[in-house]
Amino acid sequence: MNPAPAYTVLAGTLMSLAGIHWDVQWHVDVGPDTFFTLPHLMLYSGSAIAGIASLVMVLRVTSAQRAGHPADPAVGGSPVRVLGGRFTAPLGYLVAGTGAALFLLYGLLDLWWHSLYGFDAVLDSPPHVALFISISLTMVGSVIVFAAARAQPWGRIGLVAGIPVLIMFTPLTTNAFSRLGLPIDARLAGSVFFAVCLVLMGAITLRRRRVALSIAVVLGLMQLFLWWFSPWAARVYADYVGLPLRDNLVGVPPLLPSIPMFMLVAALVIEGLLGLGRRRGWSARWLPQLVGAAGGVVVSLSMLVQMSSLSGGAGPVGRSAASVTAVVSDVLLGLTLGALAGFLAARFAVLLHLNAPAADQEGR
Amino acid sequence: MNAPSAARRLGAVLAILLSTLGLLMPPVAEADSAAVGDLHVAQTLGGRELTVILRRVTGVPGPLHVDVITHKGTAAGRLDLAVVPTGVSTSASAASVSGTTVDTAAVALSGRPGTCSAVLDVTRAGPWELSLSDGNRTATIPFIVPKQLTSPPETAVYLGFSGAGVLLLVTLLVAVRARRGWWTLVPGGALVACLAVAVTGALLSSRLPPPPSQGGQVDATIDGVDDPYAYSGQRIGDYSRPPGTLLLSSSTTRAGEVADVRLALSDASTGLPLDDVVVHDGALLHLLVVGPSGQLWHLHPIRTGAGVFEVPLSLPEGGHYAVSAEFARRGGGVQQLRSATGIDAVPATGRTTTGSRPEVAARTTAGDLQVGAGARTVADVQVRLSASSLVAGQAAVLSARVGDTATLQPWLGMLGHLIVVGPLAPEAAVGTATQNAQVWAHSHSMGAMPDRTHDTSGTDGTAHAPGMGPHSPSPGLDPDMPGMGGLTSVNGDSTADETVAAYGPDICFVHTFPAPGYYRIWIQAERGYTVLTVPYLLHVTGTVEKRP
Amino acid sequence: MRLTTLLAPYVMGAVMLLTAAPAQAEPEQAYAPVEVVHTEQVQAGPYHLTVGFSTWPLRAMQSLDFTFVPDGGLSGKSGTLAMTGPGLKQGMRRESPLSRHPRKRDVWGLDIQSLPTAGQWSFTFTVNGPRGQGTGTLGNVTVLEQPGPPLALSWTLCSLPVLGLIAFLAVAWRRHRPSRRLALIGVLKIRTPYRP
Amino acid sequence: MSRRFLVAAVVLAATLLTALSVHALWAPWPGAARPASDAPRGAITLTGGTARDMVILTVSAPVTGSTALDVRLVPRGGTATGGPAPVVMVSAALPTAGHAVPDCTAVRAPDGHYHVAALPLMMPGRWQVLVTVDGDGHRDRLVFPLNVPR
Repeated sequence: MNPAPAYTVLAGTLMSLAGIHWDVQWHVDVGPDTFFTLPHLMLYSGSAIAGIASLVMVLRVTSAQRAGHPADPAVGGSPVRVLGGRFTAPLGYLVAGTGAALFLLYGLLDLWWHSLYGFDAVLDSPPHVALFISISLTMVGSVIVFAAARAQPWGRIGLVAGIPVLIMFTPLTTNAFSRLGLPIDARLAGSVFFAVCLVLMGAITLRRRRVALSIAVVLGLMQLFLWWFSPWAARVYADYVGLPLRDNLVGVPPLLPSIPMFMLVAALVIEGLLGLGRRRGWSARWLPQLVGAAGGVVVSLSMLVQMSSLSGGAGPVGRSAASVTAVVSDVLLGLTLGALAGFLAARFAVLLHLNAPAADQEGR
Repeated sequence: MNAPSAARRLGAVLAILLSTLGLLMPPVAEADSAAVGDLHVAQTLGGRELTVILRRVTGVPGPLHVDVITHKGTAAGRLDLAVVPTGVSTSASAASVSGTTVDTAAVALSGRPGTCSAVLDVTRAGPWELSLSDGNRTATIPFIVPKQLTSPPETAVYLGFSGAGVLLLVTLLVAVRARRGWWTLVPGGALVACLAVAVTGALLSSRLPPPPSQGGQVDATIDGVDDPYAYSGQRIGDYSRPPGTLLLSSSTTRAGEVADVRLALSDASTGLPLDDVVVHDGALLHLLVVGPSGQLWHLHPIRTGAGVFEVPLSLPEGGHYAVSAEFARRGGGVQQLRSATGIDAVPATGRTTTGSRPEVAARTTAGDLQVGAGARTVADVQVRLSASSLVAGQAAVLSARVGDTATLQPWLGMLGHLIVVGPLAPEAAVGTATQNAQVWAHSHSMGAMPDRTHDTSGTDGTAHAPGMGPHSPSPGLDPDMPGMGGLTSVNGDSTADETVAAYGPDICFVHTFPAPGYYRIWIQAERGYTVLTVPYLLHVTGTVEKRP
Repeated sequence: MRLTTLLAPYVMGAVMLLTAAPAQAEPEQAYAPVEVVHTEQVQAGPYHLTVGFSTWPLRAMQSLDFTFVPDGGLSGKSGTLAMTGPGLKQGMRRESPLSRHPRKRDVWGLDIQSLPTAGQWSFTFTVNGPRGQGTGTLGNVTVLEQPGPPLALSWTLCSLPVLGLIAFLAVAWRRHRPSRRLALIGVLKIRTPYRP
Repeated sequence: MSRRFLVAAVVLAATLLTALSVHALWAPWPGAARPASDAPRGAITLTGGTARDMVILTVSAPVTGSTALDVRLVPRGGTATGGPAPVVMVSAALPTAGHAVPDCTAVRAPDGHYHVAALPLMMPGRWQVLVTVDGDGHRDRLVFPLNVPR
């Protein structure tokens, strides 16, 4: 089985991820925008690459099936019939391709939106949110593709790399909910929920030790890279275009503070509890919720430290974060959202398994 | 998967796609239509010289934002604004409120020069009138509330492409489901036809002439503004109308007293009231009056009735005053009408009353002028004029530097105005000489000459205001661009209004004097919310001998 | 063979995308200059400021360039800008230091910024400089209603992908009932180590 | 048979679409406005208004030649005030050509109607029908733009 298409999709999502961080940094540090900037190009070509790779796979599976070869669910998941059965698409590639197609469609809507309202860098405008969801769909598709190939080393490696991409991307989407005026911080809640859910889902799907830790390490590496890349790229591009940087810059990449930096700690807790539960034979009905709640509390509290150290600048606990109510509410938020995340993570893992059963590929 | 469920699914996909298209299309079409820009109208309302700006209306029903700009010396007070729809329609319901006041607003003038704003609600597209009242006088300004439109070719493009998209899916469905392959040709053919329609529309849309402008070229109606394509009528190339006739209410007045001058415009063909004046150069009507000792008034009488304009005028001294009016009729073309009579002011008996003289922005006394360009100081602002090639029949370049800083304000949409009368005897009473002068010209300046070869020397050109103007160097921009930025409208965007004190200080006029002799000229520019009027007397020599 | 012919247009499209887009991204004066079409005056203590707008009147959500020009230039001066508007909660103000406009470095400003809500906005300037501190407010700046389709329609249209994602998950959930199969496929059993 | 049928269907669909697009591209001829129910066939009814009255003008034959006109005044306040009935004058002008027609005093009829038997519109173009309402110390002048085709 050739890992190239799956990795092409992954590369596309990585490009989109780096592109969006670069773009947001550009808006904050430099400012003026047209539709045709390099960050936009990176963002769009990332989606185009993922979309084209997915399309190629759909067509290949279709033509293979026409030629009489049965589709292999390990290639991108169970084949799904589309358009009256004319095309047969592996589920993962279908989702990734749909995401990429939606991205291009909503890109047009975004262009129109900017022609009407101008190029204010509002992250949570309707077309932007639709674009982020579309990119997330492509990332979900790549996770499905790699999960289907979990019997192969490249599938496992891809899953461990693909899940952090999705985690890195969630703050962009959850940011849109902050305008609703919810009693809780939507970005914090989203970070806690998605980080725990996706890490746990990866661990349960692969059923190996140290998967959660590996995902957390990759997540940390991506953060380190973007922490360096996005300001650097914005500066270099500004130099290239001949535009000055703005005054009064904070110096923190704008999207990174919302992504858990201490995920490794949470992953250790998750890994430990999961191992304990497995050894003791705890019920699968509630172990994921327990693990999730524990992980959620750790992430939630670590976010408290992270936010205050980044924004306050002084000490690990600054500003109002020191208050007891903040800590209590964060613990409660971590518990509930973590438990929910654990509940869903186990079930998503089941779905990923069912998507490419093939005797669970254990023997291969 | 069995056939019915596949068909159902396809149907669902189709429905989603259709609804998406339906949702997408109208806004796209809306964004394509060019909006109409702001309307700037100068009004001499009683003693106040105001600029009324009707900002473009982007949707109906919607807000009409009105800015009233006051000048130095404008008295504080209150203005009452009202909007009245005036159009006719074949639909009784659309025209049911025509002639009645739909919304009112009050504007408090602070007495400090600047902007006062009001927002009025306009309920539908079509011809409207804005009335301004200061309690004694009421000015009416006709304007058009436009509608966002899609031209028929654009509609064909959108419909064609949407149809093609839908038929693509239908073709696919038929190709998959139909037992006989040739059935596919039916939707396939329709798909090709749709594409042909769309491509034809796309190719045509830029070529087809736009319909005549409602209110600009033809009389506007509600129906016409709603759908100018349907009501475009016969396509004729020429919409122009006959010249007008200018009647002054009285040709004599008493010096030192405020008298309302009433101008009646009538059609030179039919003699009917000329009531189709459109806003041109920032006013409905520009009234120029030249007094016995070289005073110039450049006023903007208010419209008080069909073809009737009024302005209060206080003539300071006895003698003859020459009068001309500039305006544009619907259908195109600017006309300049010179009153055949002018106004004769009889000297005031006994005392000279100056107490109740209205403040007038654009007035000056010339006194005795030296011949030629040079420096003058008007209202504490030094103006330096240099003139080159003052030869009849050759383009003369008049460069003026008004003050030292780039703080000129656009007045009537221009940076500078030049009024020229002549040839005349330099020592004659100016009013009478102007009345009989062959040339009465009016030209505009949009800034300095790009090459700056005609700059006045001996002044420090570095003293620009801190960065307000288009002159300030911006990274990556050409700093030598002449100061046109913001003065010309692109796609109906707003142009700079009088609050933007960022232009100049150099303004340049190019004018060809047709005959040799002495000319009186006045240069007008706005600075510090004051319109400066600077008189000069120039001597234009005869054509240079070709062979010495 | 057939696959190649099928793929050819897509590959060509991709190549075109990748070659055409950098050409458009060339920095050939893609950024419009700041053109002020309207100004208002503010007196902040001893300092006089001219506030310039690149569009007028203002409309909600429509972005524009603002310039804030103190008489006598920026040297030796600093300050903050606080904006209050109908959308912001009571007592909550968007306060930020006055920064130079990126495309007009000799004045303060905000580039391509929009005001989110319609209504009356005010801008409060606090300027520190050689003549001490001064505060002034430009009040009653009317922001008209947002142009374009109603926001609810835009959000509905743009939430279709997320609804699709949820629907996709719901269908998968209904079809496979993962809760019933947790134990069945032994999710929590650790697999024998792949490489011990 | 089937092939012929198919060809016919495709040709028909293409023709229909072409016709539709031609219709969309070439704007419908003006003057095709819906006539009011009580107006003669081919007549055009235009509604305008002043602060005092709603003025409804019906042009019987909006083509070149003489046409009868009907002006109806609907007072804004509901019923007319007790004073004498207003005097309605009708005239017309073709501004681009500089033509005018003689003033006609409209003959009063019940229910606020006023009639003009014949108003000569001698050439095609964008005419202005001028209606002057004199009454109660006020004089209102209303312009009804009217396109007169050949």
